[in-house]
Amino acid sequence: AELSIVSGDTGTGLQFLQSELDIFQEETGHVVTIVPMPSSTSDQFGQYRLWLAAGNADIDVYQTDVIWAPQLADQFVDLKEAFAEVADQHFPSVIESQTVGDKLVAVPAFTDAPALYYRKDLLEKHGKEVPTTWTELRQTAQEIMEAERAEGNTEIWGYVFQGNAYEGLTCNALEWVNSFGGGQIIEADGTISINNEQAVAALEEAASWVGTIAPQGVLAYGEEEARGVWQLGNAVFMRNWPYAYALSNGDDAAVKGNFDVAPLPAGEGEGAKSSATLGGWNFAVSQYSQNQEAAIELALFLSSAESQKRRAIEQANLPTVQSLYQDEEVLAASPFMAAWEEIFQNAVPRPSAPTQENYNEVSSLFWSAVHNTLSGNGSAAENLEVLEIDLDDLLQ
Amino acid sequence: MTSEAIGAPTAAAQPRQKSELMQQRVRAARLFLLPMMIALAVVAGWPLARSIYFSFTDATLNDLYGAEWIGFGNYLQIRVLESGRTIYRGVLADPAWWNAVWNTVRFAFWSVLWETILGMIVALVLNAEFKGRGIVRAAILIPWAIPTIVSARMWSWMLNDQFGILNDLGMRLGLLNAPVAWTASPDTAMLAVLVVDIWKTTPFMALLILAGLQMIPKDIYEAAEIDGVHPVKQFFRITLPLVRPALMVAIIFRVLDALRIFDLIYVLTPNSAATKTMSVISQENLFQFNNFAEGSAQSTLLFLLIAIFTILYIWLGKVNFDGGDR
Amino acid sequence: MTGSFDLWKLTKGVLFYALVIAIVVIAVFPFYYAILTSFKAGTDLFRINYWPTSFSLANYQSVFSQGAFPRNLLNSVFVASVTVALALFLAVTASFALSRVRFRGRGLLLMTILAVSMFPQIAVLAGLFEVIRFLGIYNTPWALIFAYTIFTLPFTVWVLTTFMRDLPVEIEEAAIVDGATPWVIITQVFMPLMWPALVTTGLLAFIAAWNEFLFALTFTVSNQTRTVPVAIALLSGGSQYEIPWGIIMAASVIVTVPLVALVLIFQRKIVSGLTAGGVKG
Amino acid sequence: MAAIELRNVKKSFGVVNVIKGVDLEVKKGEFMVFVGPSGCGKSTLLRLISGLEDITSGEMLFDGKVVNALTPSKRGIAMVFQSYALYPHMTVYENMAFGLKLEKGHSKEAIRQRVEKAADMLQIRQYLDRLPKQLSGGQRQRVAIGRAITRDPKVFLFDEPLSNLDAALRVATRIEIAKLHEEMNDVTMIYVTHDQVEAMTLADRICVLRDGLVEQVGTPMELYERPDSIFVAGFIGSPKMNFVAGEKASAFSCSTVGIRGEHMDIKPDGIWEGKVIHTENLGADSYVYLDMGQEEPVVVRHDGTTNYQSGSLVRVSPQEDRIHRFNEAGKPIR
Amino acid sequence: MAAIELRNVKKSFGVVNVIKGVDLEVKKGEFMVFVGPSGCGKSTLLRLISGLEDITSGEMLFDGKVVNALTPSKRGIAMVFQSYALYPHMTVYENMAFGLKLEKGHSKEAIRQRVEKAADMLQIRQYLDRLPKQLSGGQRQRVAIGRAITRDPKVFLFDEPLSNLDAALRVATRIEIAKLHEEMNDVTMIYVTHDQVEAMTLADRICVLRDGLVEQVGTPMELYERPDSIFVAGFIGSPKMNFVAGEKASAFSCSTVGIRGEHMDIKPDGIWEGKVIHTENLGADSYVYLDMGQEEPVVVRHDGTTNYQSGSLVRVSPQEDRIHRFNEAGKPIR
Ligand SMILES: Nc1ncnc2c1ncn2[C@@H]1O[C@H](COP(=O)(O)OP(=O)(O)OP(=O)(O)O)[C@@H](O)[C@H]1O
Ligand SMILES: Nc1ncnc2c1ncn2[C@@H]1O[C@H](COP(=O)(O)OP(=O)(O)OP(=O)(O)O)[C@@H](O)[C@H]1O
Ligand SMILES: [Mg+2]
Ligand SMILES: [Mg+2]
Repeated sequence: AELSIVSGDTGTGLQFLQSELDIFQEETGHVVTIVPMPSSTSDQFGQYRLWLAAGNADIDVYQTDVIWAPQLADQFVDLKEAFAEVADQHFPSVIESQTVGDKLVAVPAFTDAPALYYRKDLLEKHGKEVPTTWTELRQTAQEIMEAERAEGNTEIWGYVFQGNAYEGLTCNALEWVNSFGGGQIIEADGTISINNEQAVAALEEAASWVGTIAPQGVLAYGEEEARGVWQLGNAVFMRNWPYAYALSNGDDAAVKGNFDVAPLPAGEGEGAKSSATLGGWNFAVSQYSQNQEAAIELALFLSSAESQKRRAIEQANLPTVQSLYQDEEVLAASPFMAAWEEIFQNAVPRPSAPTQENYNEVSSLFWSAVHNTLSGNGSAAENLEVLEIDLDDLLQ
Repeated sequence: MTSEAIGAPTAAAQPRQKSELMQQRVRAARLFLLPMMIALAVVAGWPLARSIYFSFTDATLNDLYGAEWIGFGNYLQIRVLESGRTIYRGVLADPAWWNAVWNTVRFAFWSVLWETILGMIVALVLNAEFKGRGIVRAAILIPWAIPTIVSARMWSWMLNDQFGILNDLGMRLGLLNAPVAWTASPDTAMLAVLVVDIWKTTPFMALLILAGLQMIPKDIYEAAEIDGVHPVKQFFRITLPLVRPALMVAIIFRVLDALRIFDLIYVLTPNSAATKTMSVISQENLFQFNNFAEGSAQSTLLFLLIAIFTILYIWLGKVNFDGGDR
Repeated sequence: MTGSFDLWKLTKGVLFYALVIAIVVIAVFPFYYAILTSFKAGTDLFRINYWPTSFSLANYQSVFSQGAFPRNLLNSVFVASVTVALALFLAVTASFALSRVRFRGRGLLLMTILAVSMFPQIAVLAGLFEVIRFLGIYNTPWALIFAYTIFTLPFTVWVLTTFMRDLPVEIEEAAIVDGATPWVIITQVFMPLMWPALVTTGLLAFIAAWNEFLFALTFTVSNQTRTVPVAIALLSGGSQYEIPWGIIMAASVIVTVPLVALVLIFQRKIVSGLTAGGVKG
Repeated sequence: MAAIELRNVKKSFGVVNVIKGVDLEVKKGEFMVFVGPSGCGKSTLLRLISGLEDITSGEMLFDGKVVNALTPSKRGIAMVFQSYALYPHMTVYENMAFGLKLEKGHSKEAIRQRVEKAADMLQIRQYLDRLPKQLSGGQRQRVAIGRAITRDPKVFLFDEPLSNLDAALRVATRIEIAKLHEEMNDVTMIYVTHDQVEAMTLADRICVLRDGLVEQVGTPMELYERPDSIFVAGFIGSPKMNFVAGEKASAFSCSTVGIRGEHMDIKPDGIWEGKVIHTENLGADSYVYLDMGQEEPVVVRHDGTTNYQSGSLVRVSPQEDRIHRFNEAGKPIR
Repeated sequence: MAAIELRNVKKSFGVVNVIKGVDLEVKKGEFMVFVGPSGCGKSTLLRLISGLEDITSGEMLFDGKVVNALTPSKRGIAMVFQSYALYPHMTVYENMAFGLKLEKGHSKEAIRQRVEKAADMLQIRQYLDRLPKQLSGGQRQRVAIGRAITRDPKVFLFDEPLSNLDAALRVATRIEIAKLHEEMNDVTMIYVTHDQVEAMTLADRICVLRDGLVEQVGTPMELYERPDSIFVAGFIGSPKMNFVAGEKASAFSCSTVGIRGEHMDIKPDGIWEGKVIHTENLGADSYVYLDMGQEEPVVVRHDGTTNYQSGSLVRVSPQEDRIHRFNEAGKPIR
């Protein structure tokens, strides 16, 4: 059969996908064409919704972000049965994130979780340890920044993260709240938990960074802006996804060889722990596909352990198959992955499953509240109180 | 001036015997208008009708065809809770919507105002005789020729606080003490959007004004010179009144565009409440959130707002509809 | 002939040229900066320069090696040209009727046409999508050509109507006496006289069609049918979050240069009096 | 049989009646001139004949056939507009050939021959490749005439063709048109003008229009010498006929005496006295403007130059046999 | 002392010399008319005087003071343009008051009085509230003149003010201007025209320009009767002077004989013979065009009406005392 798969993946990612499809074609005889999409996830999401709403039969398989599955659940085929055999090879949290009610909406391709990037050289120079709590991070960052500035390195900042009002901020803030033991905004059972003391403390901590250890402009930063500052050697710490690892080791990067990664710091108080928002991409099969069987076959192929292994080796994407973290070939190709296994232990999903179709709006309300807090527009407590009411209205 | 605008009967007494010539012309007119009307009806009429229809239903993108009619619920709903409290729901009761309305109006006003002023200055410069006018004219048009999604990205790059050249320039020239995160800070986000939009569309305005300027007879300026009219006065008392018709048409198309501004803001400051306009908020509801019907209602309201503005403008501005027919 | 008089003239001249230079610099600088950026690579991108420091064509190579950029360019040229041709054709004939023939409800018609351009683009997206699938032109250039009439047509009709209104009645009557039908009048008499209007609106429509993104993204689903703005959005770096600034700038330069050339070629025609000599001036 | 016949032709624009019932016959090969004050409907009548405007009621016949509904091109007419109305983007040749090309059935060669013949007739052959804007006003007007000629029309319509030209050109082109009429003597020509001289020199017959109605039709000399009304008398001839009313007229037992400037002599024993307001010397002759207590100054034409002091008193006499007498209704007493 | 004096004034546009050294004196209160063929520099010279154009070299004096660098408004001039140049968006009143309002120091009441006085003078009082487009051509031109008058100028400049008007209006407005000159007799007026009649009737002195140089300056009658060159002779008077060269001229021992149409008589024993080309009857007099083997037809003016058959032969004689004789250089032999 002829299939088409839509993918917002990027340059080398597309090449890799093509090579996988070639293998698939060899094995099954199905011909698959790729429909590339812009890398902007919100552009992709809008398009997919429209296409699915109109029952577009031109696309068989969609590549979806973790948070989309529940929102588009109605229009995707249930993969539970087909996936049943291999389900327990994967991280349960990942499978859980793609399950709506009883339906497995998408099967994982790879996963993603952020880490704390730090400057080995600077920590050594100033005799500091890798911080394990946010308070430590703030103090260490502050001290090193001041010392460096005194030495004439005026451009340097302590910490950069993703502070712009967008999905990235939801990820960051979820990590702060969760690491302070403040829950997951909306719990799996649907209760709205965000308005609590721990969450307030977490946001207050974060707000204290802006303008001190982080530039004011961090409020407009996405992943790339943060990486830009970091890669020029102008930040001591950075929160970012694994993709930055290879780039920061590029030949023209000022930080090449001088950095390492660690789990994000933990908060303080009851239930404090390190936590990392779960990212990653999946494959889902359109309900309107005219070749559902073949399409399911394709989705399963792309999430299979073999495919994930090749992906891990060639693309340095984090597999969802647990056993691959011990695989020698994988570790040989991407040694840093070892570090991520620990990070995964603390992975926390965004509340897309309990909120279903409303996730995007929930996320938008959340990041707005957080952004307001960071930019000094209302206190954390006030903003979270209002947020609770808004969420309540939305989800009632 | 709008003597036979909207629907006024034209020639009261039609000639008793319509000649072949008149018949031929009317036939041709019908024939000529038909393809355009069909094209517009299909390409715009149906989608418009659908959008307006959806705004009165509970449609969601997951279930477009199962939409049910709910009347004005998306616009305004009055609900009395069990506790006896009355609450208002719907777009018209949504502060985010009113914020968007305010942003849109503010944006349209300032951008069109500055585009008009700057466009006028540029047009006056281009209207003067000087060496190299052709090249300058082409250079002026460059901002207008660059795709919006590209220029928006270009500017977001230039406005960046760390590697943006504008902050660097500002600091070098001593205009700024510290880099400003133009698109991030709610205080400057609107300013940033305005600057980019003005930069981009001033050439459009300048071009249309220039066309108007070229229609003004030169000898009037000589008469003014003999009357001893100061150049500044010449501009306000002569140029401006005479270029007005061209200006009015240019402004109307610009305002229509500005009120619908979407892509620039979507790329430059996608989620900033300080710049979220009606188009952006309705796009969000239509495609990002699960509020297709509400988004449709917002689009419809935007359409209404623009229509009201246009009618007011044409009425107050006495824009001439009438043709120079025979 | 006093000294101060000359000085005043000189100051005025200097100020004028200063203004011209300021305008040109402001208009061109971002484009210049884009060109500059397109020659940079790697971390260089994050460094601020005012003058070219490094010169690398790598970005341009990537533009042409990723996806099907040349094909997308061709698509854009095709879509924009056909859109403009179609819009001008429909608009010229329609504006003849609107500006030259007296009939009932003309003002209302003009208003209706204007109203079409009052609805936000995103709001018609869903309905338009239905129509396009119904017509069976989904994922073809015709889908875009069809969709683009929604914003090109009202504008061209309005502008051409205003221009055609100003053409001398006598010339039309002379043609009638010569036995010309309305079609002949439009094509052989009016069109040649309306070059400035046709070029101005044609350029505007061309650029609008060339730059359009949202419809192009929605109504095409393969590299073979997409246009350049979508292609630019599809350009990507090595990994998900990486924005390939250098490549985007290179692509933008590639996309903009034809337009600048087009403007340069046509700018002379944009403003001029072609009716000179026909009727008493 | 008349080439063109109008039977009670009326025309209104909306509620305004512009042509109020015109009966007129124009003979084949005749040169008919329409004159009348501004706004009286001259252009409208011409446009009705051309078919550019619809007749509201009445009948229009060409060679005995009703043409009310025929398009201009089918009536076999050609028209020369006041403002030239050349196609600015076409060369002179193309301008002249356009109508023929549209007519079908003419070979390229045939068209060329006809254009060149017309061009020779008007001496514009050397300009055939130029654009209108490269020509002077007079040349443009000749091209417009040439364009009309090439169509080989049965009826030639002119609407003030010379009024945009300067004095010298006007004279030259006027003579051109007169010659044309002589050469194309089976073509009916209708010519609208404001200018007395054109009307007098070109017309076979003049039709004086007033307020949408025909006031008088006749040869120039008939109108000049035997006007049917005070209106026609005042309208034909330049300078305008002088009208003297009141006591002075009673002496001639009528209510108004009309006498042309060239039929008055300044002589010491003149019967009327007037105060010189102003004198104009044109070289060949001169005009003396006199205040004789009438509404308007009385103009006396004088051969050669004169030099009357403004304010001085002179005496004049009308030539008795040249006097026109009008009754109170403005009709002539003969 | 001359009101305006030009001393070796030159003007070039780029490399083109348009005014090639003009010396001219215009006396206070004089009415000076510039005539000359199209493109000879009449308008340019007027614009130099107005200050709208800069002088390339030479000196311009107003009342003895050099004004080379003065702006137009400071020279105390007013100008009436060929194209009216009214402000289309202002009413007649505003058009006329505009210059005064800007001058400061005039009260509203004073302005109103001056405008109304000028409006009365030109009989446009009832149009003061109209816009220019609601006026006919003649009325517009009178508004343009009125606007100039209200400025109370020392020097009045006119550039072909009547050339856009129709014949009747041209006559009426011409007389208006003549009266104006009489009323405002200390105001210097300079007037550019193509039209012989205007030049002859209005001018105190005429300045004939040719190709950027002054050909002759003098009163109309001087130029009419004693032209300094064949160029001036041909240029002044309407219809144009007839020139007869060759054998016929040798009989008068000169290379060209110039004789005006009004100075020739058709008589059986005329010394010259010619073939009638065309006759024009104007009522008061008529013109007979004769082919006498010269480059251009010879025009004979005849009182009253005539009726010579085209193609017939007639004999004419010039009036001996009215003959102008020119040598080969085009200079008169007296
Ligand atoms: N299209 C029209 N609509 C209404 N009224 C018109 C129209 N055309 C002409 N008229 C009126 O008809 C009358 C006669 O106009 P017409 O142009 O025939 O006059 P005319 O004798 O040619 O005058 P002129 O000598 O000034 O050219 C005028 O009062 C004019 O206002
Ligand atoms: N701004 C200018 N630049 C270049 N040449 C000019 C300019 N203005 C006038 N000329 C030239 O100067 C010459 C004289 O022009 P001017 O207008 O004074 O003639 P004119 O005597 O008024 O003619 P007309 O009777 O046709 O109005 C013409 O050959 C004209 O082409
Ligand atoms: Mg007329
Ligand atoms: Mg001139």
